[in-house]
Amino acid sequence: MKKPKIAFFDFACCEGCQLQVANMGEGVLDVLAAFDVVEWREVMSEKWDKKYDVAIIEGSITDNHAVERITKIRKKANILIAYGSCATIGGVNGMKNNFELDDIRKYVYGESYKFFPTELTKAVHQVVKVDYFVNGCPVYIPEFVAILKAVLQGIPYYVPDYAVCVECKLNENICMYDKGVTCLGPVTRAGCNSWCINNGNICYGCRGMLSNPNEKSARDVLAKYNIPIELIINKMNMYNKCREII
Amino acid sequence: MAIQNLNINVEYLTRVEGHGNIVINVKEGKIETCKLEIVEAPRFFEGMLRGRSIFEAQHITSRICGICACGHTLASIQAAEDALGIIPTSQTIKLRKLLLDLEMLDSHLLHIYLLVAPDLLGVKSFVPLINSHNEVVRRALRMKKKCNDVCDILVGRHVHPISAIVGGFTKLPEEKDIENMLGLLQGMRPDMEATVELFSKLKFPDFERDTEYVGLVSDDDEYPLLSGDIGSTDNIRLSKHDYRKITNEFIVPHSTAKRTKLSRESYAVGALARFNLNYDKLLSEARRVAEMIGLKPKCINPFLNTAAQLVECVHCLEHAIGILEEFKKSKINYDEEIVVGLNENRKIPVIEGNGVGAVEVPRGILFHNYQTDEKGCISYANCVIPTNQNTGNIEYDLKKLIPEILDRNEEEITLLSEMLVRAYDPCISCSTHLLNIKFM
Amino acid sequence: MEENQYVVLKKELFNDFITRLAGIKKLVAPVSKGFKNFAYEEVSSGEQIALKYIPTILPAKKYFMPQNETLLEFNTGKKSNVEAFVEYEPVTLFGLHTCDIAGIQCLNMALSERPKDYNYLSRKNFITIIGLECNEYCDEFASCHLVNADFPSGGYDLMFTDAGEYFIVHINTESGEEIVTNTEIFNKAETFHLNELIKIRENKRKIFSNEVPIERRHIPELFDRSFRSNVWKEVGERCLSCGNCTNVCPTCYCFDIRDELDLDMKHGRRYRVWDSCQLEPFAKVAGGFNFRKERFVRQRHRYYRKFRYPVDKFSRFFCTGCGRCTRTCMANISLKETLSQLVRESEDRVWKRWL
Amino acid sequence: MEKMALKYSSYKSEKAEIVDIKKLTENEKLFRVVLKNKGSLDHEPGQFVMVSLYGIGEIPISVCSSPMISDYFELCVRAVGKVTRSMHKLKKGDEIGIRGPYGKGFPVRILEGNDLLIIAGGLGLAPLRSLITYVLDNRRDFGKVHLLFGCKEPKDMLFSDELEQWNKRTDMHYSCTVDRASPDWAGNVGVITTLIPGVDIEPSKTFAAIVGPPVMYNFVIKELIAKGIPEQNILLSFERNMKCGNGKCGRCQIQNLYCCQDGPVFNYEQIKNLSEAI
Ligand SMILES: Cc1cc2nc3c(=O)[nH]c(=O)nc-3n(C[C@H](O)[C@H](O)[C@H](O)COP(=O)(O)OP(=O)(O)OC[C@H]3O[C@@H](n4cnc5c(N)ncnc54)[C@H](O)[C@@H]3O)c2cc1C
Ligand code: SF4
Ligand code: SF4
Ligand code: SF4
Repeated sequence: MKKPKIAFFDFACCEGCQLQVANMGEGVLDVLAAFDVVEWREVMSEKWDKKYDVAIIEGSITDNHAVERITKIRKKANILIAYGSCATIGGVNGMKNNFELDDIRKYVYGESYKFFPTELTKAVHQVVKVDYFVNGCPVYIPEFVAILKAVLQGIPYYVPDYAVCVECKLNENICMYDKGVTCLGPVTRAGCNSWCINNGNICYGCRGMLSNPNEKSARDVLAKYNIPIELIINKMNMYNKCREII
Repeated sequence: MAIQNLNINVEYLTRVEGHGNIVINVKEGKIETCKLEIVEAPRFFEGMLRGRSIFEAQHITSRICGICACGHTLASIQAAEDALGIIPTSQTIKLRKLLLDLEMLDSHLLHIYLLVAPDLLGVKSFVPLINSHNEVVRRALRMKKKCNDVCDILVGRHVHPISAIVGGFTKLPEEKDIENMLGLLQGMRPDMEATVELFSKLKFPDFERDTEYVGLVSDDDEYPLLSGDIGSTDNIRLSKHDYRKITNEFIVPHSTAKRTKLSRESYAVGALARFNLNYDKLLSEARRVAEMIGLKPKCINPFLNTAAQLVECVHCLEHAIGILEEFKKSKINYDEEIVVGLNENRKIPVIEGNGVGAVEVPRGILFHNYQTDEKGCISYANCVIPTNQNTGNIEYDLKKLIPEILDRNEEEITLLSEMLVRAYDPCISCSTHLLNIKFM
Repeated sequence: MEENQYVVLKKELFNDFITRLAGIKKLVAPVSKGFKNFAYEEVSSGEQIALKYIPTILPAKKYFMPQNETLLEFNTGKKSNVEAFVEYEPVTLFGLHTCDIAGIQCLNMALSERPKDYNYLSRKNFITIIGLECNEYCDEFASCHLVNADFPSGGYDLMFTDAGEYFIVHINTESGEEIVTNTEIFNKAETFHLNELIKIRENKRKIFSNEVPIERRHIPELFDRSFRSNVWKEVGERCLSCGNCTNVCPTCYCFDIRDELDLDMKHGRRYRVWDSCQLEPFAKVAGGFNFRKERFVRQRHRYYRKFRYPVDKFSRFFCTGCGRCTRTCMANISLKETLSQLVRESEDRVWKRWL
Repeated sequence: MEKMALKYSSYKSEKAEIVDIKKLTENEKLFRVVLKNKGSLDHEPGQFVMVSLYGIGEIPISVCSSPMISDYFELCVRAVGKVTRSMHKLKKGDEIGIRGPYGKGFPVRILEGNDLLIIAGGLGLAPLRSLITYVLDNRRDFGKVHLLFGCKEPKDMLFSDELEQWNKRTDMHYSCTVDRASPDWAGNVGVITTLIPGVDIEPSKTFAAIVGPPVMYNFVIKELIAKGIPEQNILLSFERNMKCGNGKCGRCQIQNLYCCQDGPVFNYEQIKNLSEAI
């Protein structure tokens, strides 16, 4: 079997998800044994101008330049993987969409804001077709490896469409609600092995919302904790603001 | 004969974090343009933070950069605690120091092995090294993984740490965790020796330019990373609250970057700056390595920033082991474990305030500054990133370097300029948390 | 009550007993995790054990049916080779309440029904069960009396009852007997011990009472009448479909089966993981049609799987009254409350018919 | 955790080889399968097997060949997802795993001596083909045999060669319809229920066997009852999500019934009061 040619590209993001690959340690070599990495700007100077079997896209699409670039990559790629929350759901970059674009530009650049064009933050699939989604901020390596295997096998990967709570319970964590704080686990897609709660934090919803969350009930539950409504909304759209773009 | 006309345009500089271009234009032996453009899309973090709970600041700002996420986390927590008037316990401070050691170690190793070593070994990336220097690549990945594993135990993960938050830690390592971390780090020593061995043989380019170096300084005898005042090799010393006087951020008309300057037209931060400022406070193991590779303060060859990183690796590894050994003896106090949340039940009192965090992260000193309103929501946020502070300096370096090497061929010139930029380990994803930077 | 089936353990010897027990094989017992949460975890000494505890986050089923268990291992390619395995671990469970023991009895029934689940059946023989009787009601969420799981009735090797200064221990099986012999720490039970036990039980009968306004034997009939009840709609609106209630339930055993290959694509395994009828994709078929799409239908299914369907099949409820589902639900959906609502609504309907 | 080999496991399959593959339509392929060690599958019409593609997954597929054939059996598979699509990529000689047969099929002993009205919608023809071929192999044991077949478009027509042969047979009545005609289609157009009134049968001694997409059942049953066929004589086969086939995993449950063990073939009387059935 010929090794598929794989390339990494980054858009607006923190590049932490790419770093997650390096964090696999010598496991990276197993991945490299199965794939032929032809382009990866962060760690490689080599460039590739033919077709890619697999293009891995990190980061959100935040300006027209990025739209052009991602469109070109899509044309050259047989399989396109959205990698990390920024790519799959817009992620933290989406918080920008909470503000008027001009307002946020002025805030940051002052009077010269007009020089710095920006658009509403979008997830990759809101611009081009995506074949596989690797959720998470950062991505959860065991899931990423599972997806790479699915790519090799030529089969789909279904992102779990059930709540983080499922994994959280299996890990026998004390529920955050028992500790008297709220948690976005019940409306967030599982697959991270309830990473944050295992470490005593709450779920912030980085893997995106369920396809059919019971939002009304979730808000009712959150409201019981006497948090101002703006904070609840802030909390629910820290990662998930781009959901509103159709 | 020296090159008279030269046009270098490195689009998408590789092996740095983020997108940058180097543009150099020489006409009739004279430099016309010499700039480092950053074309990464801006991300507007400070803008997005407005109106959010101060308790979310560290979670969000960690996402400015995945490479130094722990550094951002620590700077952010420090700023938030400063604003809220929270004084962390000594156990918390120790654990944070441990985290910072790991961050330094992890990031420096990544830079030294995966980003710089290919240049020194004459290849384009670490991929060909898998065949030619398999043991080196394996060692690099192994060391990286160990740092990562220790971080996993300490704070859940290295990229965007989970349990380090305002007030302390949401999960404290159990006794067996301390053992495990210690075992992993002690197990890293032979690999560290081999690393020193390898790099002591490699040759860095000769180049010097006198520079003002800026970093944390303190009065105690610990190499200051997590806290201290701000000092410079031009003998300036200021409190972190005066960070604006130091960074003097300004926007130049032809650039989209905020620039910084102190006593001179530019200054440098990072491993070399720290080394130059605090050489005496390095642990003896690290000083020994410095001697071995011939690195002495004040060193003004920017290429040797990588060597200073190597020295810091040794320091941080030993320092981290020291902290863990102490915890092994004195035991963790689990009553200090805290419950996270948007401070929903007002467990931590919030006040109107203004706080600054100044932390040495791998690429230099990092400032976070928040103002909170009486509800504990952020009304103003500002982060000053090391790479932004270095940009001016990189360009002045380039301007001095290019004329000195015009007798080489274009490829070599390009490579050397790339190497110079890379030596600073610029983290462009960090710098564009805010701005579309152009190094002019 | 036969005296020779009972022995006594002095409280001051309890720690000693636990140390000896842990020496035999891996010992698991409830430990406190803080915030009124408990979990079964490996212990080696008596101080680690929470003798007064409310049901653990996960029930003991996690030892009988691991969350992720290998069923098959295989090589792919031309010469495929498939082996079936059971993963097991010899373990003693100490401190199970009667509700949790009832849960295991339910699982035993369901999984030994044909076609038998040999993975489960082989594993369970490696597990020793030592019960600990509750003398008081756990909390307002428990309903063990309603479902007849509040008194010991088999399913264990040894059963401890706390009688103040000492435990009275019932020996139910030969392997229970072996523990008693091998630990050499128990005394013979005297008649007055047994009288004490009778007293404790009598006292319990007073405390453990039914808090749902229906008699146990009428429950199946109640459910027969309630399939189209509005109560389900209400419950469905509040449910977040997080699956917590089924994951923590000692009698839920639904699962998913998945395959996994190594990166070299040559070796792999087939394994099963816990699953839940409350999760949206559970009954979805390829093509997207979902046979239990609405939350209320899924919630109703859960209740019927506890109180109605198993009655026909196994002549018992698959609810052990442990109260876990109610305790864990952040939407505050309460089992006792739902049952009471059904009763009230059903009475209303009956009254209307009479009027 | 220790590991022990299990001599008998309800999750282990028999080795089987694909000896022939025929493309039926754009989306459906027919696989001829031989069990490597065991010989005959020994199934009843309407039963299904669990098909394993190791490393990908396991799915239930109805056996669509006649039980009278013992040296091989056939599976008709529509490519819809993970396992089915991967199955379509297999080649002659490839190995798969087979468990089963499972479930309750059509009660052929009871059907004997009666008239049969077989109604197939789309892929529903696959499990029914096993019944049809069985009936034709034992033709004299049954009364009149009617087959009604409906599909979306003429190009979706499964087993068209066989349908044509059956059409020619004098001992069986066949009619078919499509939802949408193509230009060269000369037959009926419309939903399958439109064919039922025209069927000439003696309702009291007729058994109806229906398999098709979930939406079809209610309409067809209504017609059949209107025609006077007794409820217990109306046989239906259901498809549900299934993982184990052993009545354990809980996915295929229709209220108190397990589709994999109590079904997939049910009679209407059994399930008419189960709101989750159809
Ligand atoms: C008794 C019986 C007989 C059958 N007979 C036949 C037959 O003869 N011929 C035939 O072609 N088919 C038949 N089927 C249907 C066949 O079993 C299914 O088409 C097959 O299981 C689909 O599997 P797949 O892996 O290809 O599909 P996939 O959809 O890839 O996998 C199905 C599994 O993935 C899950 N899934 C699907 N989509 C998602 C998503 N977006 N997110 C999360 N999870 C998802 C589903 O829950 C399901 O468990 C029969 C079914 C039954 C029950
Ligand atoms: S802590 Fe969060 S993810 Fe875990 S069970 Fe509670 S709500 Fe769900
Ligand atoms: S627990 Fe929530 S926030 Fe944390 S990794 Fe998982 S989905 Fe993301
Ligand atoms: S625990 Fe509560 S919210 Fe979650 S599935 Fe069960 S009933 Fe619904």
